[in-house]
Amino acid sequence: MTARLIFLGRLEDAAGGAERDVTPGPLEAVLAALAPDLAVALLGERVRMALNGVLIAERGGIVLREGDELAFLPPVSGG
Amino acid sequence: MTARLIFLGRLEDAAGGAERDVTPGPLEAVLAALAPDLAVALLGERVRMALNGVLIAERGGIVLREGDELAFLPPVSGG
Amino acid sequence: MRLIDLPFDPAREMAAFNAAHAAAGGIVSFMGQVRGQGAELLELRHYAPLTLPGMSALAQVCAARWQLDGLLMLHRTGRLSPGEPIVLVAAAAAHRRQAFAAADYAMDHLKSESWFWKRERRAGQWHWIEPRADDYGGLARWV
Amino acid sequence: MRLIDLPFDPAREMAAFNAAHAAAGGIVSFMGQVRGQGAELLELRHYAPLTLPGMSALAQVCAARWQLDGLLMLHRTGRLSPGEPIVLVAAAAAHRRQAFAAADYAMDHLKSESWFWKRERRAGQWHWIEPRADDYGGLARWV
Repeated sequence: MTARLIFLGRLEDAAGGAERDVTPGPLEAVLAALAPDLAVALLGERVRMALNGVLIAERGGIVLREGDELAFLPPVSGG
Repeated sequence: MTARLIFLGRLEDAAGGAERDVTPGPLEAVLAALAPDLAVALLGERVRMALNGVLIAERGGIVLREGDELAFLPPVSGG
Repeated sequence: MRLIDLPFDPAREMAAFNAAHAAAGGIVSFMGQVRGQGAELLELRHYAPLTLPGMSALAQVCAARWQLDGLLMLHRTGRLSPGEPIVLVAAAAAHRRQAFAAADYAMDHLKSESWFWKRERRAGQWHWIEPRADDYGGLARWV
Repeated sequence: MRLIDLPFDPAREMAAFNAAHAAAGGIVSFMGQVRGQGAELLELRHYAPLTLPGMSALAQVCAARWQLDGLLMLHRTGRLSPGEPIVLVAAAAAHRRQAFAAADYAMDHLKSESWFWKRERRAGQWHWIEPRADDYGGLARWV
């Protein structure tokens, strides 16, 4: 039973890797299980999220289920 | 003893050729020797003139000398 | 509209695009390439589930906003050396103004709204590149 | 900056221009070609004592107005068939905005201030092409 977090751009450095498998559940619980510095970086104001490839407009109420992929997207630096 | 008139764009059709040798002298006299329709076309408001490759700012007082080349330039239609 | 992870030849791409649009009045292209400035390598990362749909959406906006005969968007991913092409955008249209505007718009939005992250290696160390203020400034022109 | 009286290959010209400016951040190009629209042939006439100095002056203005690594202006003269390239303008610069603006400006001024007259043959008859109102409209943007 796992869900997957994806870390883009500089968040990959903060997380020490491009992805991480986590136990499914409410996003708050998933983040609470991470290192505090990483959790703070992931919740940065300019970091957006995509759940299974779909951008999320609201951060509240996200619950990760088995097989879900949640990506954290810092500001892009373009072409 | 000749000077040369050069006709660009649609003025070539009006003149029946791309150039014509004329007797040197004041521009008024040179134009008066042409067909009236052609003289009117050459003096059109949007027609500019170049004397020996240099654009002329003022129309008054032009006197063609031997070997001079006077070009009549209608509005260009560009690239 | 393509993402490619190997070097490409902009002149060859343009030759194909030109040949496909011989009836268009004008074709505007932009080619961006890796500037040297001391970096040894540039790496372009992207998030596939967003990148291609994002570029498709941008192409659709361009097609709706201008009268185009064709639009090409080509973007490199992976690791690039100085001088290598990163991006090629080309717009073919009956009217020059439309082709210029579409290519300009596509580049402004590719630069600042597409899902690419860049890092560069200098003296053996990788550094992420933050977005520049003037990337956002470009967008304000189109509102 | 060249006038040529024989067909040219824009892709090959761009390959050479790109190769000469591998250190530039971006290269914008415009290629204009003969549209069909029923004409069999297009003829481009010019007045040599004015054409080349005029294009040189335009290139100097562009070089003074924008920070460019290079500027290419190539214009056909003579008789052209539909689909043949007429004009190629390319600007290389460190900054994309500069390259776009210089290429756009060069085209606006080539179109309306350079010494070219066009006529086209339709059904065996030659007709001179008058300048279009929007050629002048383009210039007003740069004042």
